[in-house]
Amino acid sequence: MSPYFESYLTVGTFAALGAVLVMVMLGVASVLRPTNPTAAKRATYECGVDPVGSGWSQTYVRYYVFGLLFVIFDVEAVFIFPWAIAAEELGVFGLVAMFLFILTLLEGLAYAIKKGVLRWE
Amino acid sequence: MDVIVDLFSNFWVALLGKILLVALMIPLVGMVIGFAEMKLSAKMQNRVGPYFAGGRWGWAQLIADGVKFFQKEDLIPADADRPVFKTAPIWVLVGTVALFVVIPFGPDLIFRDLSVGIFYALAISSISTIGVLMAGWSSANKYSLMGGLRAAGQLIAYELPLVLAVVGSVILAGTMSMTGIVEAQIEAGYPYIVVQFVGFGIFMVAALAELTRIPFDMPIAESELVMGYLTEYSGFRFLFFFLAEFANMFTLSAIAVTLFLGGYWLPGLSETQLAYLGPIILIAKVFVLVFAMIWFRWTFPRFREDQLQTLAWKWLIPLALANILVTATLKVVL
Amino acid sequence: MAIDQDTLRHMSEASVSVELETQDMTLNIGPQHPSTHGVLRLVATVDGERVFGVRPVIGYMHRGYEKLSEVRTYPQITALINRIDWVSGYANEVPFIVAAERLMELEVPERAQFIRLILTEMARISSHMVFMASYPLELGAATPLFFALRERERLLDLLEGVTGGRFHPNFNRIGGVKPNAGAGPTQKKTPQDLPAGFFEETREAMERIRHAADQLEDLIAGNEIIRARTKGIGVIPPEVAVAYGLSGPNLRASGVGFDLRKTENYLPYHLFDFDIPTGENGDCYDRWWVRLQEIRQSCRIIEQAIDGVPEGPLQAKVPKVIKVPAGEVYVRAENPKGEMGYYLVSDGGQGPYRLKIRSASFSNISVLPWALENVLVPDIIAIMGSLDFVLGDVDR
Amino acid sequence: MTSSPSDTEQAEQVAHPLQDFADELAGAVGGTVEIAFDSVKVSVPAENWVQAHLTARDDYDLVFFSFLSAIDWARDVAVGDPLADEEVEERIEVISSVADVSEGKRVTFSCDLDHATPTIDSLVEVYAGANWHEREAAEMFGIDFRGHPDLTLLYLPDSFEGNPLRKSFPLLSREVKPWPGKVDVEAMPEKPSTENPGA
Repeated sequence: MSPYFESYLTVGTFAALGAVLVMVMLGVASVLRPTNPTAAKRATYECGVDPVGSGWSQTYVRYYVFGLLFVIFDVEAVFIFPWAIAAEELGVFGLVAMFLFILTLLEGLAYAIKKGVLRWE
Repeated sequence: MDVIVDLFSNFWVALLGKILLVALMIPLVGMVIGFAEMKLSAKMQNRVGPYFAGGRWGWAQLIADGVKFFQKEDLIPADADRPVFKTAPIWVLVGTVALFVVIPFGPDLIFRDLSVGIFYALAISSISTIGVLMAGWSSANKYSLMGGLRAAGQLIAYELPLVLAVVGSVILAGTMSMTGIVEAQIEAGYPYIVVQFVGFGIFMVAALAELTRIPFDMPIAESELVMGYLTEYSGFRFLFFFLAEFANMFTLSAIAVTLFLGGYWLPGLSETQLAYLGPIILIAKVFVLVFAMIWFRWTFPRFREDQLQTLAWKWLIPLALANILVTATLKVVL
Repeated sequence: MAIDQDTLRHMSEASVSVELETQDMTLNIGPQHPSTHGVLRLVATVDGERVFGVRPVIGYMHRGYEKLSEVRTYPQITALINRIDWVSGYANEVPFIVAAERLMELEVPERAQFIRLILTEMARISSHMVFMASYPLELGAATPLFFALRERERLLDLLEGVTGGRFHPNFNRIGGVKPNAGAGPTQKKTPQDLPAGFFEETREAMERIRHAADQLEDLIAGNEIIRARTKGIGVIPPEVAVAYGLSGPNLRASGVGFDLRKTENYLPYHLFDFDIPTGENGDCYDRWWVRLQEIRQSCRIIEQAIDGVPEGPLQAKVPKVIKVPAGEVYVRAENPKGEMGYYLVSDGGQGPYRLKIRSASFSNISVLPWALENVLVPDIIAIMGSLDFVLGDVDR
Repeated sequence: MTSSPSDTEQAEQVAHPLQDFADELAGAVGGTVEIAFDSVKVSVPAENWVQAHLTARDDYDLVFFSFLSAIDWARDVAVGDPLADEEVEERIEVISSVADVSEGKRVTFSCDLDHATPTIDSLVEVYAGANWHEREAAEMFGIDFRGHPDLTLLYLPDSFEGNPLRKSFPLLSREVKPWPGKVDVEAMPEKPSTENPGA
């Protein structure tokens, strides 16, 4: 087995462990815990009054703009890492290139802020 | 002895040992940190804190709590999206467990030294976000929905400073392997916090936000959203979110220690000494950071959602980018 | 493909209307909510984090005191009205008793008046300490709660020593205060008077309160997050404040330096020096700040009053069965939460013909629909908490 | 200090310090004035109600809205004592209290309304704070405030009928369970009434 595959396997097993842990514990708990759901218990909590409308109501996802911003920045962060490892070898050329790259990023951020993305109106 | 070593050189046996170790570690870490939180907050507030359970210092308080949660009814709201509601805690915990893979406890003591270790850690830590969002959405509860959306907004906003803050250390070390970064610090003779204090600061702030702890606990925000995305959870499912939070405090602190505080290394100790003392040193350092997190939790009020976003986008991200440029310039020029 | 124009038009319209149809979410905050101070319900219309409007629903604590008092005798009513604003129970009694005394044209002995004043100010400090404890909690900081409540406990001990009750003293009698009350849990009983060592302990307590006030100021006023959460949030300009009848610290935070202790003569406040702290902006921070300053001013008053307590009887001579002459009177007092007044209509019987209870919190939170327009969800809590109301005081 | 007998004696002999102010105000709003126990009460006719408050607010600086309520002067009572004085006529008296926020001047406006169908103009336009007080008075006394934006029940459940603070409204609990209070010296009813609207 190649070390490469072993790494994946380790990660995969660990991730699976998280799921198994939850299931095992819930399984044990299911033996111990009472199960007696009544309508009142299963009602959605809304501060003690009957819920107004259903919980599945529309809401203005104010955060989607941040979601978009995040995708852009995160993808670009991916580019920074390979350069970061080899920053010394790439020398001044790499440095200047990265300066330009990051300044472009910052400019985009400044634009977004100026456009009022962070204002909550 | 040799038989055991041989046995553990077998990948499958080793893997089994590793997951058993982690399966033991996570509840243990959760309990220790949970107990520390109870006792420390009590000290800060001139209270006694847990006292009776287990006799001395009430050490068994969290075990008692755990047993209590075992016996709690597992309620699922009638309107809820059942499969999503039920699996949300799994996703939260999966991210946490998988994070343990890359924490170096000693020179050779690491579950798996991935070559892209830090990258992996940052990527896997955002899986919890999905769990939180699932929990918030599937509850069919307005508070949960708002809490879940807040969590999503907050976690993505602070993922970036978190990712960008570590680039400085990567530049200095020239590797993304967690062990590699520690070794680079040993070689350099100083922990990277000396030059990466900005990065460390940003990382810790972002880590607090990722953990949704005060001052960034808006997704839960007890006084506003009752319990945020956790409102509808009861019993053991509820407990998993806390277990994940405490375990994540440990893992994120461990990453910070590895990247900025020299990991398992203490100046003046030889390689062999480190092999034995490494885990102790690492855990000691981790608990210093965990203490700081608990301290913050009981000292600060919480931000407002828009203030949190402003802090991330206007201050932390530009600062982190500037930190990268300065670090790289110094590294290349010097 | 054969799609006729009509269908096409319908389809396009349908898609447009689906896109434009946004629906505001109605969010119930309360009655069972961690930060509504009891059973207040706010029906908020929200869209994401933005709040368009809020409709407060009260009445969950309505106990019908105004109706009950029509069938109770005066001494019975004193026990009832303790429970209006239970955080400062003692202060509720005073204006009612004074109103009855006015109608009866009774001269209350000075010593009794001084004791009333000292206890009223203690009630004020303890009420403000509850605010100091709960407000940071609403903003997410848990620790100040314990610091503030600890000091309040000591004050309650003192109150208990004098009156026998921590929350509901029921200590006032028409014509004075309850004689033979004294003796706290451990103190030697001195007949007809304050418990032994009361003055010394109070003086000590005032020192502690001052220290606690400094500590709270360090903890809260110096905190950048608290300032960001409260400065400029929930600004209530003076003209709005008076139109809604906001009173007490809430009114003074809006910059109106008006204090009934200075203008009404229900207790001998004119004998003492104290300042009226006022805010500048009328925001949440000012409302917090004014209350902190009032704690200090109350300490000043209590210290002066202790030095000047005259000797003498505790009660005026009153008949065994109290009948109040026919007449109408309104006595208002500066309670910790604001103007508390009783409009007492007597027809000469043993109980009032009509008793209108003007409570501070009722008017104070009537400003909520105005103040909570177009804010963010977290601001609801910040603004609501800063008005410092008690549901018993709202609903009565 | 509470008012002493000598104070009130003086008030009867010498003009009260507030007398001039009270007379002027009463003249401006077209009402009659009465000063008792240092407080000014101005009775105005119902048609002057809003105008009187407007004048008080704008010309006399009485900007602070303290409260608004009512008194049920009734002979037909279910609880409490009926009117002892035969002279007093049955009516609903609306009272509102306004004050300034500088010297501590305070005026009670009063207006007598028909006992059966009390109706008066709303003060919401003059004092925003009157909103809730009027809702309270409306549900408790059955007063109709014309022009009020939202005259819904404030305290009571939506389905509640009756006006609890009317003297004719019985206290259910007192019929069910005796209370050793002032009025319970009378004989208790044989069995609880079933026609109680508050039930």
